[in-house]
Amino acid sequence: MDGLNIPLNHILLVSSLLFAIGMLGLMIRRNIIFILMSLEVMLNAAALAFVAAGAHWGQPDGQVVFMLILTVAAAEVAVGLGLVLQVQKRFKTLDMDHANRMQG
Amino acid sequence: MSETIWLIPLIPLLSSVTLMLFGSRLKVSQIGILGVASVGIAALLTLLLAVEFMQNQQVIQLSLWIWMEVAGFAPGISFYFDGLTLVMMSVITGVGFLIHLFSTEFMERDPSYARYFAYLNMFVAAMLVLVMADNLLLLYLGWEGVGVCSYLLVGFWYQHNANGHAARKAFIVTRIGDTAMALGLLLLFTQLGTLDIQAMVGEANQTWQVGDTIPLIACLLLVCGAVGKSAQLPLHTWLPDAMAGPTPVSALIHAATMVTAGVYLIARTHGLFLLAPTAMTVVAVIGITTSLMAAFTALMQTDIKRILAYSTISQIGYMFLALGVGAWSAGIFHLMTHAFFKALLFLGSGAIIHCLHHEHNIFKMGGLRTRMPVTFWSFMIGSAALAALPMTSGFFSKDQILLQAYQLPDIGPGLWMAGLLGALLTAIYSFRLVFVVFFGKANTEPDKNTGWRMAVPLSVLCFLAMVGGWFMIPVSEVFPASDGSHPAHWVEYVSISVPIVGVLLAYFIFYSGRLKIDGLVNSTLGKSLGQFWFSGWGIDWLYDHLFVKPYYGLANMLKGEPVDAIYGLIVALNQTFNHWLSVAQSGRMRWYLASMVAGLILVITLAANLSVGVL
Amino acid sequence: MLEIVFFYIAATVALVATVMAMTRANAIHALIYLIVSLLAVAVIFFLIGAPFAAALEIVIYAGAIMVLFVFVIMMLNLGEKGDKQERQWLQPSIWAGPAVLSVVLLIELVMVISQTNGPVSVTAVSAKEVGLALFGPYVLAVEIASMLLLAGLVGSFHLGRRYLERDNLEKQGGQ
Amino acid sequence: MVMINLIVILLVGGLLAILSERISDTMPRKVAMGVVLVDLLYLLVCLSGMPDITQLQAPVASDSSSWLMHFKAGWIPAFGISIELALDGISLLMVLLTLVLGAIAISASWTDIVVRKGFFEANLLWSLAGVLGVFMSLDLMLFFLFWEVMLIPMYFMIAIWGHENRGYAAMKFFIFTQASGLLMLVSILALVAVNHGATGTWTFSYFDLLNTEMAEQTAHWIMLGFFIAFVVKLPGFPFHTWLPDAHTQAPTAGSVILAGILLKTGAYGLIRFAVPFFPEAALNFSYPAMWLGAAGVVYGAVLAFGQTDFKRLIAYSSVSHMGFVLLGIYAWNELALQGAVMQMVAHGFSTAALFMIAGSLQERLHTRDMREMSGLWQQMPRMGAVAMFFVVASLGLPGLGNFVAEFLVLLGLFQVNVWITVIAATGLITGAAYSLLLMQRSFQGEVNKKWADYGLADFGPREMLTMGVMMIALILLGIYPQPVLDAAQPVLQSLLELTATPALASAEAMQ
Repeated sequence: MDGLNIPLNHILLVSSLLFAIGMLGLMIRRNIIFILMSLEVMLNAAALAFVAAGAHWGQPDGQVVFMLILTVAAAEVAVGLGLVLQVQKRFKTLDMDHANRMQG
Repeated sequence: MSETIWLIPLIPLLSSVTLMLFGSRLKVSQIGILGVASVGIAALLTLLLAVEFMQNQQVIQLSLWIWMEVAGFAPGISFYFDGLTLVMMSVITGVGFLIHLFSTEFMERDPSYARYFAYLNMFVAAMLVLVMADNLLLLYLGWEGVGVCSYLLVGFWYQHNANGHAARKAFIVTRIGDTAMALGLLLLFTQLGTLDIQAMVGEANQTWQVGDTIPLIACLLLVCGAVGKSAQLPLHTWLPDAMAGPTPVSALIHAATMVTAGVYLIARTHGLFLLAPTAMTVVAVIGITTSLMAAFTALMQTDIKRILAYSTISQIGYMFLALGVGAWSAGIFHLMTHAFFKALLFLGSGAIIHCLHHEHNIFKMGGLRTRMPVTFWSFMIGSAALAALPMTSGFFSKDQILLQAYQLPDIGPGLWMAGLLGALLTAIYSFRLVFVVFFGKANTEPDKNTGWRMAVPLSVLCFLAMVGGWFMIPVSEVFPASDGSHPAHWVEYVSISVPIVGVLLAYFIFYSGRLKIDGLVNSTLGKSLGQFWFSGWGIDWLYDHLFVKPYYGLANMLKGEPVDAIYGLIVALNQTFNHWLSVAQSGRMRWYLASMVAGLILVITLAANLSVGVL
Repeated sequence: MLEIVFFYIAATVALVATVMAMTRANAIHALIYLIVSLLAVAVIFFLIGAPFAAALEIVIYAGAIMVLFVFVIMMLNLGEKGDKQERQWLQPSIWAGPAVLSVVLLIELVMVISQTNGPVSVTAVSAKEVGLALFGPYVLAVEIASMLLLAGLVGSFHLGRRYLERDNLEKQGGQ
Repeated sequence: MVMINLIVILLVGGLLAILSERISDTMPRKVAMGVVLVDLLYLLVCLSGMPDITQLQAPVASDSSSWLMHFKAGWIPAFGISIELALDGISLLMVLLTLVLGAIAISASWTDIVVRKGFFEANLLWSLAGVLGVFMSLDLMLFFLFWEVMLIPMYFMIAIWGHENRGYAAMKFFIFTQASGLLMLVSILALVAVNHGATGTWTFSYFDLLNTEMAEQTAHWIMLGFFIAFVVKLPGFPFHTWLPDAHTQAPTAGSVILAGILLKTGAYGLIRFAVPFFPEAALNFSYPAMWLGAAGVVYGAVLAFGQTDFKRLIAYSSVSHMGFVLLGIYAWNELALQGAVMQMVAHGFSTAALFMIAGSLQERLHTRDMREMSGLWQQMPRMGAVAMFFVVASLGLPGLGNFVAEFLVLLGLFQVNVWITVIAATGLITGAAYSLLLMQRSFQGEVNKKWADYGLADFGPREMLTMGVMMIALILLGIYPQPVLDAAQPVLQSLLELTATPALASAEAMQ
């Protein structure tokens, strides 16, 4: 292990930045498509942190969790996009602020 | 015979149950026969029993079964029979039979004929249980039983709200006394460990000294019960209203039998009262006060039945006086004679009411002497006995009471004088009734006359009211003997002459008109006093404002369930919180996200502070 | 040394691409920036010795999932009007507050991360090792993931089918 | 095994009732009636082989073999939870009462349920099964389970088949009972935990938990938890407010079960658990409890007097009557306890009958408002006579069951405290006031023209039969209560011995 390797905290920094950007996107966008994209960014940031941690100790566990995150993301997107279609059909808009009635 | 005394109350009871279950399917004549015959058989059995008792003077104690047995508390369904019981049973079955017979004609047209006889028979059964009970709890059963029957019969014509009101009043007012009496029972059992009257009295004499507090309290509680049932001050207000029932009912229940139950109770437990002289004085004072109050009130009434009702209250006051001064047998004797002549008077008034289209006001009657001779003579004899004119039954009994009262040290002469005043008033109001109703101008024509079923009981009762004073009641074994001394002769002469004076006064005022009292009556004082007496000394008004209205008010105030308000407060609190929290629940995604991030920041700050120690 | 340089380049690309993706008005443009970002992250994975993860990132994330997005955007057919609307929504007044929150969070994260140090290892963790771990100690997680996928499958099928049915109904109603 | 069968018959019977609705509309009620009668018969047959309960030795509460029946099987051994059922005199009385009143309740709802009959009868049977379980369980976890089992069907009965304001009433009932049930659960767990701390074993068994040693404060608080849980059910003042609403809104059968049986579970719980578990704490608490009881007697009576709703009046009269039970239990001597048990039985019949009359009136007049009644005797003399009987029973006429109960309670109470007795005794007067008012406003008084051409049907044979059963029961209880007293006596004796710790003995000596 020489000092020329990539420092862990830099990777984590990147991960944090990605996460923060994703979160910002989540908060400022009103379009459901963008909200879903932001979610993907955040998930990806988390995955990056895991993989980095796994790499830090040279263990496969980080990548295992990455795969789990991948499944979650896939399932979430599948259902989320299905919902997008429904919302568009029902409310004729993708604006979350308009589709805020809990029932119906 | 002695083993079958339980048949006596059972037969009327069975008849009553039969009438209740199958009354609607029986013919009127069958109902009448069943109702009358059952009491008749009971009366016959009582007669047989009396004959047997006269021969061997044997006290019968019969236990049918143990009612309940808990931790040493084991009252039985058991009967006790002695001279006192015999007197009471004779009155109940004998007078009861006559009144039943009278009722068959009086109630003939009533659609609820069967119900009437069912109640009346049940009353007889309950009353018999009351007097035959060996222990106070069984007595209490009879006591409440007659109360319920009285309630049912007073409110017999339930279609009129006033009757229902009177019935409820009768029940609830007596219930107040009954509850006190129940407390007395509790006290007696707790202290003495039994409610069997004989054993209890024996135990009491061993446990307590004369003048102790506990027997005083126990006796006063029993007196409360007696006062309620016997319509004495301060619980007498129900009796005049109870006249709403059919007149034979008034005769049986509210004159001859049930209202004297209080007298019976005190006489039966006299062994306790002898331990509490103060209680006896209280009884005497209650008796005489009630007697006078009721006599004044009777003077002013215009409703024939109310006059008789107040007269009953007054006469029972005499009995209480007798009990209070220790003239036990005189009290019971007066109870018996009173049963005869008051039943007679009530039945007579029933006959009048029956024949005069249910007219109750005596000033709308008049001149009935010639048109209803049987009734007239019954009333004459009954009133004479009530006024205690010499040689009538009432004379003997009342005379005994007054003489024994006189002999009491300290307050004796005072009681005697008050008693004389009462006797004077009694003579005046009873003959006022006779003169107003039977003499003078006829105001209402009778539309029918009495049939034999009314005439026979009246005649028999006439006979009894005349000669009842010569009967010897077999209670010498029951009560301690009086000392047998006699007061001075002038006392006796005065006692005899006072009622005669009263009758003469009534004659001059209400018949010949030689004594003008219009000026007196119409004066301001006379008017207000008359009004005061008429209203029964305003006691009803007082109770109404003191108890009844506040209770209604309380019930109305609480009706909405104030306790629920506490739980309502919890609900309101929850709703407030809900309101606050639901403001945050705006449904706007970005707001949720922002608050989530804020929360995240908070959590990380905390977590970092706590575990890592950074920040 | 080379790895470090590559890492910083990839990181920069990822960050810039993500920012671009978050701020585009046009959904397709945003999506393409997002794919770039994902690819850059895949490069980082590769650099820190996780080639299997990098492959999956490209195949599934950048490939499958993003294609889903593309399909849906095509179905929605947002067009020019949607872009205008998006631009209108991206006012500073709207994003200022959230931006502050995000920055605060970021600062916190950075401060926590700064406590850690040490490099990552360059020895690659092979796909075989990952597979052994997956079907060894993590077998339960695999089961759960499979169930999740099944649920996602059923859910999206259900939602999508109702979408189509409704469509058909409306068409019938229209006729 | 008999006890398990008793419960299972009812549970299965409920399912049969639901299924039988497919055969015909009138089938469920017949099935339900049949099931309850079979259950009752089964119990009686099984009892006939048993030793005479009145001759039975006093059951030692800590020795299960001295009980009439005892059954134990493992359930969750890890926590010491088992299926433990047992039957002694009091349980037997309550079980018999439950089954008899169950049959009566089914008869009461013979015609007035029109929708989802099968489900209704099923709920009724399930509730009965829960009640049986409550009366027989000796494992506290099982007890709690049955406690819930009996309440939930009752909630449905009120919420689905109730009257106009059923939603509110059902929710109130549910919240009160659930809150108290939770309190009970917490108390049970606390007791078990304390026992675990003392002995090191986890057990929910009644016998093991008796004589658990604990600090005075702990005992006090846990006892209070049990007390409130049971008193809400009883219901005692001031936790009674769910009852008038629930009773008023419940369908007739629901009211009958609720008043006749469910209230008794509270009293049973107090006698069986709340006092024996914490004899000293209960003794220390007996005065507040008795004052609550006396307050309930008076308060219930006054409120009953103010009501205009027929069922509401009866409901408040229940509050008043159950006050006597509370008094009887906390006077805790044999007389008063016998009175309390007696009151549980007698009140079961008298109030059930009054609710049934109320139900019949509602069915005929479509109102419960007494201001619109009056003079109904004219058209329905049989119903009037029956009502009169139960009204005088409920005001405590000697010769009927309620009197025996009230008198014994007062007698026992008098030995403990005179003034509470005096206050409770005023309940006799106020009881007469509201009872007679009920009679006056509905059956007596001027005949209301409104109903003249309604063609009101008097009680028919089915109703008279049902009422006759209850009347005979009350008369028997009134003039020969000894069998009931004998059945309860050994149990009460053993409970009294159990609680006669030195501290209590000295307290009694001070009396």
